[in-house]
Amino acid sequence: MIEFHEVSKRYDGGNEALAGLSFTAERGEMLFVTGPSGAGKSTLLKLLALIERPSRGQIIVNGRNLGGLRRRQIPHYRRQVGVIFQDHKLLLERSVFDNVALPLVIGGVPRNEIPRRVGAALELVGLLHKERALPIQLSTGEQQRVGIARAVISRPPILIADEPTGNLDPELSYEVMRLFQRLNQVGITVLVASHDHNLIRRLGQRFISLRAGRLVPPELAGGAYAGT
Amino acid sequence: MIEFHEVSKRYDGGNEALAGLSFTAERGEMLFVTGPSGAGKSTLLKLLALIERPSRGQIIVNGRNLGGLRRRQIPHYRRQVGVIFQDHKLLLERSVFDNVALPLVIGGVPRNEIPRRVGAALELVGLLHKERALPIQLSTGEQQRVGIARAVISRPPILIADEPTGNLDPELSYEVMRLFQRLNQVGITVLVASHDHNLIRRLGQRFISLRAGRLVPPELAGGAYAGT
Amino acid sequence: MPARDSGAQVSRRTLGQRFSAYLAHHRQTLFDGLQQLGRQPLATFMTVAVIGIALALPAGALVLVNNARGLSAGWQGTARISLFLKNGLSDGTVQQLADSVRAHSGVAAVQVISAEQALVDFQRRSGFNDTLSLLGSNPLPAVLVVQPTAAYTAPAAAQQLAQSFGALPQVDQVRMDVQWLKRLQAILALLHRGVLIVAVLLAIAVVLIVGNTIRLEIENRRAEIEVSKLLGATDRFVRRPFLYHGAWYGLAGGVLAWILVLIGLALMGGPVDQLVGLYGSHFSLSGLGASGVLGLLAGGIVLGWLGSWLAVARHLRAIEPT
Amino acid sequence: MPARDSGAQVSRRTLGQRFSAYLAHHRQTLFDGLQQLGRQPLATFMTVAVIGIALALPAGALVLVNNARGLSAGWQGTARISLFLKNGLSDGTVQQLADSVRAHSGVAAVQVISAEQALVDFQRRSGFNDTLSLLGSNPLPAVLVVQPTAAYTAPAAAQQLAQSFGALPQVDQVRMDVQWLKRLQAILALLHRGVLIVAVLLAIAVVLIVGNTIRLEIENRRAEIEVSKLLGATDRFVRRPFLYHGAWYGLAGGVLAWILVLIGLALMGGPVDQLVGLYGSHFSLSGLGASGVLGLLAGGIVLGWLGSWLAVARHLRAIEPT
Ligand SMILES: Nc1ncnc2c1ncn2[C@@H]1O[C@H](COP(=O)(O)OP(=O)(O)OP(=O)(O)O)[C@@H](O)[C@H]1O
Ligand SMILES: Nc1ncnc2c1ncn2[C@@H]1O[C@H](COP(=O)(O)OP(=O)(O)OP(=O)(O)O)[C@@H](O)[C@H]1O
Ligand SMILES: [Mg+2]
Ligand SMILES: [Mg+2]
Repeated sequence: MIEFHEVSKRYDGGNEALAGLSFTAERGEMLFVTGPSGAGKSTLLKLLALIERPSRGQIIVNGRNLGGLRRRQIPHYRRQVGVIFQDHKLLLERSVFDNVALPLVIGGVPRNEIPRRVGAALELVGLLHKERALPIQLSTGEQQRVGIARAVISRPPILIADEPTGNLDPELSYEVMRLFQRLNQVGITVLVASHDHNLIRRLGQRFISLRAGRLVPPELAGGAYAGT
Repeated sequence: MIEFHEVSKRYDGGNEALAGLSFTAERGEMLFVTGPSGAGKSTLLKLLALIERPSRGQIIVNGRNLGGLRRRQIPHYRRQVGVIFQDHKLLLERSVFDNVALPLVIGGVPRNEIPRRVGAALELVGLLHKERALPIQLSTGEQQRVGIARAVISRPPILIADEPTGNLDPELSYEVMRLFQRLNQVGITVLVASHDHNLIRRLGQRFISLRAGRLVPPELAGGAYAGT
Repeated sequence: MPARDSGAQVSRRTLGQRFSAYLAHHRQTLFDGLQQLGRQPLATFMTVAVIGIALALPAGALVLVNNARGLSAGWQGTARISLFLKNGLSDGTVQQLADSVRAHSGVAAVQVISAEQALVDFQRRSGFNDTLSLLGSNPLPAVLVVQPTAAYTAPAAAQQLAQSFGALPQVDQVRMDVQWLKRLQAILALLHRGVLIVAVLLAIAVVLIVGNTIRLEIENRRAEIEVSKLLGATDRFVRRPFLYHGAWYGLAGGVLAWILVLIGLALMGGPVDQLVGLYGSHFSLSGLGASGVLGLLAGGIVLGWLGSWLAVARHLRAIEPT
Repeated sequence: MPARDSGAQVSRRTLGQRFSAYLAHHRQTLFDGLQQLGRQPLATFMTVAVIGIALALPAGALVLVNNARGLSAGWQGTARISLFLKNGLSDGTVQQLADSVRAHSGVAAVQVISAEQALVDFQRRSGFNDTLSLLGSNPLPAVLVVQPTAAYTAPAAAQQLAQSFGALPQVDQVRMDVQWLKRLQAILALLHRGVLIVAVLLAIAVVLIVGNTIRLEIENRRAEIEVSKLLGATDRFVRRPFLYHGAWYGLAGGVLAWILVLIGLALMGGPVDQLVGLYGSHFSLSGLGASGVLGLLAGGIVLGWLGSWLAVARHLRAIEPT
């Protein structure tokens, strides 16, 4: 479903955030990406969401080379990928309801269908009672969960999440990860960047580990975790 | 140094974020605040930074009742409290250097002193090489560390940090906490909100635990952590 | 991802359903724009006021120029041609001549001043009562005062008309009062030039103001645009609310401009009446008229829409997260 | 926290050090403002252009009104008073009378038209050559053409002057050409009223435009204001950059307005020359003058500063995180 072939990303500033990265995530797989701060996890996800373009290498999603997409095709591609951003990216002047409904509005879903689906998505993250609140009236963890509801509401075939539990307590983090597992079980391909080694170990999912933009061999990565 | 007496905070929306909270942090103490998402941790710190006012109860900082501060006195009070925000609150159009220097500029520190002190603060968080970068050119963890450098640069007698390691990997988190411990050892009173029970346990610091705006007795809180 | 149950959701919808959702979004955006203006009444008023003022000035200037045209048409009376006839013509011959002059296509009216009447006038105006009564005969000739039609009021045309009458055998001398006409036309040319400069400046100003407002609004809503694009919104989807917003601004500015022009006309009424009174002509200021009002409102909407378009086009790409 | 080593840092600094840091911040803010304008040249130009246009129009109108005053002073020649003297006065008596009239404080100049000259004029103008030569004696009187000083040009004052001359024993009749003067003054009153309306509207517009721009800028820099306040910045510290910013906008707008007025004057030159030529007076358009330019620039700065102040005052509290 997702293939990275020797992908490098050098930012204008001169940083090589990714250096010749190759990996594959199968259709319907759930894959974690770990690594220290600045390792390139967010960069990897940004390339997938077409927020950035690779400097070198190729990214194939669902058999399609992202480098070959024309500008006009990008919106449609993006609707196929649900993204949970590390900084939430909620609209501060819109209610929780409106934020979660946005992908449906953009996708042209009939209006009468929207409330039911938004309700279901908020239910999933336990925030149905905050439907009318504005994002600033929420705690950071609640904001993060609204972001999760928004990413899953249009049931995209691919879900990518950048540190979705950074502001959640361990119990809630576990629940959110279980939610991702359930979505994964109905066939959605899930890619999650996370620092939470304990949690990843507990879930028993496959993970890849980055350091300074390169893949760390699993043996070494595993060793590093044992120490924390 | 910091005393909460029966402090309640009810937001306009109708949420009671804090409900009759009382606790004390001694001068020179380092205290953690834990609790699940939405428990009221950020609200507690916001009351201390005078970002919000309590609905009921009194907050005494360094022998001074915050309720008695007049509008004109607030800026001076704020300069005595270094705050690390959960959402960084960096200025996106200013370089890392300018962001970290801001408290010094506001405090009227002579210009020729500024570069040396900014350098020292960035060194502390390992980001001296990113001095010229803009915040968006940093990874989230790097942004969080810039926020830490900004909070400590003016050497305030009180330091409060809201989830300062939410986006950091375990190793870096530990280093940051060790930095707080060092600052604490030179006499700064430190208050940290965090979910990271493992880390808190490892550091062996005192902590209080919130749930729905109330203090959880230490025995119960300890039990809850054991399960994760 | 054709066969997958969850992903095909969006594209599986029928065309009809999608089109009605599209229309619903249009409708909602239209009224959202209005609501948004209402949410910050002071800020909205400030922007609308600036646009209104900028629209009112060229509209007002247009009204004034139109009125000045009407006024100068009312002043045609000044462009008289006086035909001094030869001495000693009988009253009948004079009347006959007057009729033939009146038949000329360039002539609107002819007034006959007989020799006797001329003498009385001259005595009254010069005060030479005694002197002239010493004269045995009336030394003054009869005069035909010719009023050219509108088409012959311009100095050149009037001159030509005068020449043709000067060639008549009964006519001794021709005099024409073109001085005042030249002055008036010079003043009007001056005003016209001034109004043109002002109108050009203000048309630029309107586009700039709307563009500027929308530009800053885009900056303000940068996050919204960015997030929408990240969630797969097309450029058109993102652009739509701004265009409606600009159009609303323009419409509101147009309405305000209309009101300002009405107030301005009311204030100008006094001095105009005074001026017109001096010329004894029948004239009252005319307003924008129905087509003018419609034009003003439509112009406001179009300029607002245009300003938004320019601002959005320039900034949509800049915000592009890619 | 008086005794603590780390916290007392800020307050322990000497007053002199703090003051020089304060001045340095002022200086830096001033040039930061300029730099910021330079960083977004197009956006800055749009705002400056709008302010410039809004300032140029009242400034240009002022120049025109001033020129109109000068022009109408040049047209004083039209406000002549003709004194028709009694018949049979000797040339010496006429000259004596002319001297005494000339001595009046309200009189700028006196032209003597002797009876002989009057006859020649009359013959030339009326074409009654033959008729008048039949008369044995000259029936026409000598005329004194009196040019009042500027102070006596107004219709009422000129009328009064005419009456006092009419009382002289040698004067038979007094005639005054006030019609044209009344017309001119009515036109000027009209223009004046129009210019006033425009000027008031545009002064409002300038404050609104600057206020609006700064308001939107504040919205844009909301995060910066909020963060600064959270880090202990005083209101004055936060306000300062906006005030400098507004002042820079105003100054730049003033400079642009100056240029626009110069261009406008150049464009108006042609029609004005034509108009002036018709009256045979010596007159050329005068510009803003040094004090006018200074006033325009200072006005721009003050209005820009004022607009910023209003916008900042209104919004600083709203952004207050408390
Ligand atoms: N400005 C606000 N207006 C209304 N309700 C608010 C506001 N800020 C917070 N709340 C509510 O108060 C409660 C406590 O919020 P707070 O931010 O203190 O939680 P927290 O412990 O920091 O959670 P997290 O770990 O998710 O950051 C939440 O239920 C939240 O929805
Ligand atoms: N827009 C940018 N311009 C320049 N450099 C960038 C940009 N974005 C990221 N970087 C740099 O690229 C490197 C990788 O960043 P990235 O955000 O991918 O890290 P990350 O693994 O997500 O870290 P974290 O866990 O802290 O979020 C960092 O060194 C960062 O400074
Ligand atoms: Mg990241
Ligand atoms: Mg919080």
